[in-house]
Amino acid sequence: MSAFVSLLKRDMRLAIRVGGGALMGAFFFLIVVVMMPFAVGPDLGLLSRLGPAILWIGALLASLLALDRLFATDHEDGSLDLLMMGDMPLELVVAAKAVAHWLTTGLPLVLITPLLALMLNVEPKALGPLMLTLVVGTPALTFIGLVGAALSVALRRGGLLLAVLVLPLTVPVLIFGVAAANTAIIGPTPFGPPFTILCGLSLMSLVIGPVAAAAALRHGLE
Amino acid sequence: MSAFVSLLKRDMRLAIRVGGGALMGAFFFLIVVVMMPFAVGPDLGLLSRLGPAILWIGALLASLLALDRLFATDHEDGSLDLLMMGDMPLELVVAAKAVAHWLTTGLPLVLITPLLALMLNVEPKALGPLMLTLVVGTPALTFIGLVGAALSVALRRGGLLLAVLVLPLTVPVLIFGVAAANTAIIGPTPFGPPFTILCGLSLMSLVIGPVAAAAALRHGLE
Amino acid sequence: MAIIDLANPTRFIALVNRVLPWLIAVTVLLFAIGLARTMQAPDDYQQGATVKIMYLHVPAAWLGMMAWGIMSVAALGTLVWRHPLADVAGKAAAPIGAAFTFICLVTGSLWGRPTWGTYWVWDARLTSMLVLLLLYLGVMALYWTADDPNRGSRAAAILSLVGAVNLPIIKFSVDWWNTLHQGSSVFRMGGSTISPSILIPLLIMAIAFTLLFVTLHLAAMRNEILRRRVRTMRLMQAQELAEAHS
Amino acid sequence: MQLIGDNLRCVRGGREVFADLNFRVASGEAMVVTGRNGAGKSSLLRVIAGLVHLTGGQLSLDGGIPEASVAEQAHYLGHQDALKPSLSVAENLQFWAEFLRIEGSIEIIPALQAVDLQPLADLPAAYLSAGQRRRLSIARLVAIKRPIWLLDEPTSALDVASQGRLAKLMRAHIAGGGMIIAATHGPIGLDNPRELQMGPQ
Amino acid sequence: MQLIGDNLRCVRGGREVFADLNFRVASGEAMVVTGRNGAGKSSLLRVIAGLVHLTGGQLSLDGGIPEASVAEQAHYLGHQDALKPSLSVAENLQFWAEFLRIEGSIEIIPALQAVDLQPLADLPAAYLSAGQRRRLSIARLVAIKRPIWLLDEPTSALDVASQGRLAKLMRAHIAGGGMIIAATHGPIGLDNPRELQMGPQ
Ligand code: HEM
Ligand SMILES: Nc1ncnc2c1ncn2[C@@H]1O[C@H](COP(=O)(O)OP(=O)(O)OP(=O)(O)O)[C@@H](O)[C@H]1O
Ligand SMILES: Nc1ncnc2c1ncn2[C@@H]1O[C@H](COP(=O)(O)OP(=O)(O)OP(=O)(O)O)[C@@H](O)[C@H]1O
Ligand SMILES: [Mg+2]
Ligand SMILES: [Mg+2]
Repeated sequence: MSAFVSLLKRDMRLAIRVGGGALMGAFFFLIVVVMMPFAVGPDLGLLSRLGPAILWIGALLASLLALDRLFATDHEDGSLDLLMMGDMPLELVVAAKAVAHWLTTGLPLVLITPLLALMLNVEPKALGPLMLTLVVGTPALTFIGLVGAALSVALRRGGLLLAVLVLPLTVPVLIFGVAAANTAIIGPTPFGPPFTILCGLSLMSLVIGPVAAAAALRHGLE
Repeated sequence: MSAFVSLLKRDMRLAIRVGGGALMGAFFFLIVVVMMPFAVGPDLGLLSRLGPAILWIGALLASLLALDRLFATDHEDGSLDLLMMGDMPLELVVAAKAVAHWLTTGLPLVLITPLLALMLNVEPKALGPLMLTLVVGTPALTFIGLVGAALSVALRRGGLLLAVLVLPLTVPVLIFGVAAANTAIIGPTPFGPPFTILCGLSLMSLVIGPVAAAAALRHGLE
Repeated sequence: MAIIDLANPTRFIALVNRVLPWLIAVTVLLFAIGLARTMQAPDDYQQGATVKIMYLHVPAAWLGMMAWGIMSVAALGTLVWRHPLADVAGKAAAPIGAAFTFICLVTGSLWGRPTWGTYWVWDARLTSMLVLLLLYLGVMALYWTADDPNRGSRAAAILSLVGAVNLPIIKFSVDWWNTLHQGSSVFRMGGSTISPSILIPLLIMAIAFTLLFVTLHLAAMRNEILRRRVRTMRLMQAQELAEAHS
Repeated sequence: MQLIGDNLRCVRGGREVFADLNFRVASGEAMVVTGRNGAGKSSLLRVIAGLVHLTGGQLSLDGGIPEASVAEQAHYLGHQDALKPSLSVAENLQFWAEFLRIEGSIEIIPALQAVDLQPLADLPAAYLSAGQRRRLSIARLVAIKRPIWLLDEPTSALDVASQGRLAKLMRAHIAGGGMIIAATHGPIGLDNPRELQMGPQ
Repeated sequence: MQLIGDNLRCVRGGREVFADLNFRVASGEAMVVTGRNGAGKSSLLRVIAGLVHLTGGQLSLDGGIPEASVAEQAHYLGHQDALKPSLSVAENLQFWAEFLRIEGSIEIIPALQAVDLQPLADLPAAYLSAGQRRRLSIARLVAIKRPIWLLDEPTSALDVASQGRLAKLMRAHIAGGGMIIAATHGPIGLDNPRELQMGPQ
């Protein structure tokens, strides 16, 4: 387990030193949300209605943007070779990296949500459910993205390929995340059912993501 | 000039072999547009109203996602060293790479717009102006992103930093791009003024982008 | 001939070469019968002749989905047994499945214009079919961009399996969305609700489509095997050249 | 303990790199792999390290920890240094030591001393010269004990003094019952290693 | 033609790498730069190539094309190979030849032959071994004529035959009035080069 923790710590440290770390995720999110009114127009009613959608799309982007280098850097500098030679199962290695990624980009983004929700005129009573959906949903985005990151390393491919592979897979998470958040805002359907499904999706991706990513890396060995 | 052309050709070839090339840009765009209704909800009226915004945000993303590796790959494998040792001014080197990037991600995205506009229920008469704004605006996005790509190499930084640097700079382009497209859809203001400003912004970024990016790279020499 | 023999690519090609002409003949025959029956089938009292699109639309939808199932099974073969024929089966199925999905989308759009008044709505069923097409495109993109076919097939196999998990979610998740598209009426609890005069031609067309799929799939598999042989021969030639040279 | 390669075959990118390869290295022994560029030396080391798929033949380890794979009992020193530029020299080493350790303590300072990098311990790895990076990589072998060392051109970029230090480390490893397989184009300072000649000539 | 370094000083990452460095190389001459790891050999080559900022002193080229900078008249062979894995061997070389050429024709095939890579011309560079990559890099020097060669440990990863070929190429370059500055830790097959010893010892 100490190997898990030290990998987690290393990846978070790298994210902070190289990528500007946690703050950068929050910044990015802020910018995306601030830009939306420019694109959509400053109609407050419309914005508050689109609030959850905007926040969810921002979360999706933040998860994707940094993710494509998750394994690529380790592959290029030879670290991945050594990571595969440890006694920790590759599934755990991959999971540790995903957790570090979520902690440095997903979590800050959830924490800054109240501020952004305010800017988007989202009703205060909807804030709780909205944050809850993001807390539960963003790990799913990261862990699904994980598969794409591993595939693109295994194939030595980059660019938009990762996004093209991963985005369709995130559709259900997006549907239920936004749906659950919207029930709290627009009603009348209850919050429970879509949220339960979101939790289910998240749990599933927590399992399938690392397994599939590890398989992709292993099969990528030539 | 032949050096410019051969660099352009090389970068396009790499984009096609590594990133799946032009098709991938179009795919990505298609996916982004398809995903929006999941977030926003399937209300056709709303979607057609948001049409230009969605298309512009998609274009912004496609420009950003692949861009952060524009100089990083060349830096990491030592190519950048040699690119700086040619007799072609660095500004032109940088511009050649940007043009290649636009041709492989920006242009396909403009070409696929009619199909997507149809799906978003954008009125046919607005299609022309919308495409025009994208043709003029996407190069601006690429050339602004160029500066960020150069900075992130010069600073040896990655992750979301590039997006955080670049996104605020793209705000004016986004505003006038969407505004111009919207005049053709919602009216009543004329298309001319915002479009002229968009053209101005684009021209400015075509000049400032390469100069700033080359300066960033030169100062990045330690 | 035992299954084990079929697993040998050379035997497989021999078999395909023998079976293919017959398969084509039967497919053409079934299409002829199906189309004839379709022409005789009654027009809808509301939609008139446009309802005939259904005989293309529905089988295409079924096969578009079935092809992903085949890819998932092939993916298991690739990942678990590393079987070359499974690679080939998966790779060959992707573009065909995508094509059927695309046909479903196009015929649906064409049908939507007269019935719903628009080519496209963001309806549950339609959208999930579009996502399926995107997933197909993703898998195909993996095959295209991989320089080494083996590595490409393994990556695509993993994506097929993950996508297989995703597929039912997409299909069912959107059921509660407001829906314009009609629900299932052929395969459903408590029996079919369609009149036999429509159902029978539909089923014949479905079988014809399935045979078409099998025909195309076998042919594509054969071509893929041959293509890989050519590639291997080229590489070997280069290697021999290199060795002879030194 | 004995590492046995039996009839090994390796295919990379659709081309056969080597076939019918046999070798046997026991603890306390070193084997030097030679051959011209492209002969398959690096590929062989990566196959042993479990980083490249073995297409045919059998690779087995007699003795050693039975439930651990060969890769888990081996150190691999490849062409790439597996260093993160933004971490300091000590942090880089510390991480790999924590990650790769199976049991026993971690000895960062002595390991850095062994490659004469202790004065640079707090420098970011981005600032290291080629040879210093290589030495930091070598420090990994010292910091955590693993019986099998797989070294791919270990002397490249090292200055004369460092080559001497490496030779000393290798001799100590062998004397302690370790095993070394090294690919090289020149002498690397081992006494009477076994030799495995790959490829033609 | 003569390359003159006068009182050169270089600061990298806030630390002084070298100072008061003087040298002078004329056409038809080779200079070997030696010194222990971290002495500043690579830094010096990169300074000459215009890739690292010169903090103090003066670097000047007597003769040569007057309006071109030193960098534009020099080939730099660094630790990295500047190859794109997805381009073939020939495509990689072709690109650099087209990009770096100032005038004259491009000779891809003879250049590949000079490093014995012609049989692999159509292979993607991703499939090359370390030494083959290095040789492809060296082919660049042959394909386009530039008078100054800056070589950073040029023999690393090369097998014995390739080292011989490289030595022949270097001798031919010098005989043709070229100039070579090479950083190295061992002999690289030049006859009586000037020597520049950097750092202490
Ligand atoms: C682009 C638009 C459309 C798409 C993507 C689409 C998709 C599908 C799919 C996936 C199925 C198979 C459902 C299943 O078996 O589970 C299906 C069946 C069917 N579609 Fe569509 N459809 C479209 C437009 C239409 C239109 C406009 C109509 C007619 C009003 C229509 C009528 C039907 C009918 C009658 C079935 C058979 C349902 C059954 O009995 O199971 N579709 N379609
Ligand atoms: N990643 C790869 N993918 C496909 N083929 C490869 C790969 N790496 C090497 N090869 C091929 O495998 C063969 C052996 O390469 P390898 O790197 O093992 O050689 P080597 O003996 O280490 O050579 P060198 O002395 O140059 O380091 C070469 O013909 C090469 O083309
Ligand atoms: N990118 C860099 N940024 C900051 N400092 C650097 C950088 N690269 C090298 N240095 C420092 O400059 C000094 C000289 O490095 P250089 O690479 O020139 O040495 P070298 O003589 O080539 O050594 P080697 O024999 O190991 O290749 C070292 O002390 C190193 O720490
Ligand atoms: Mg090697
Ligand atoms: Mg050096």
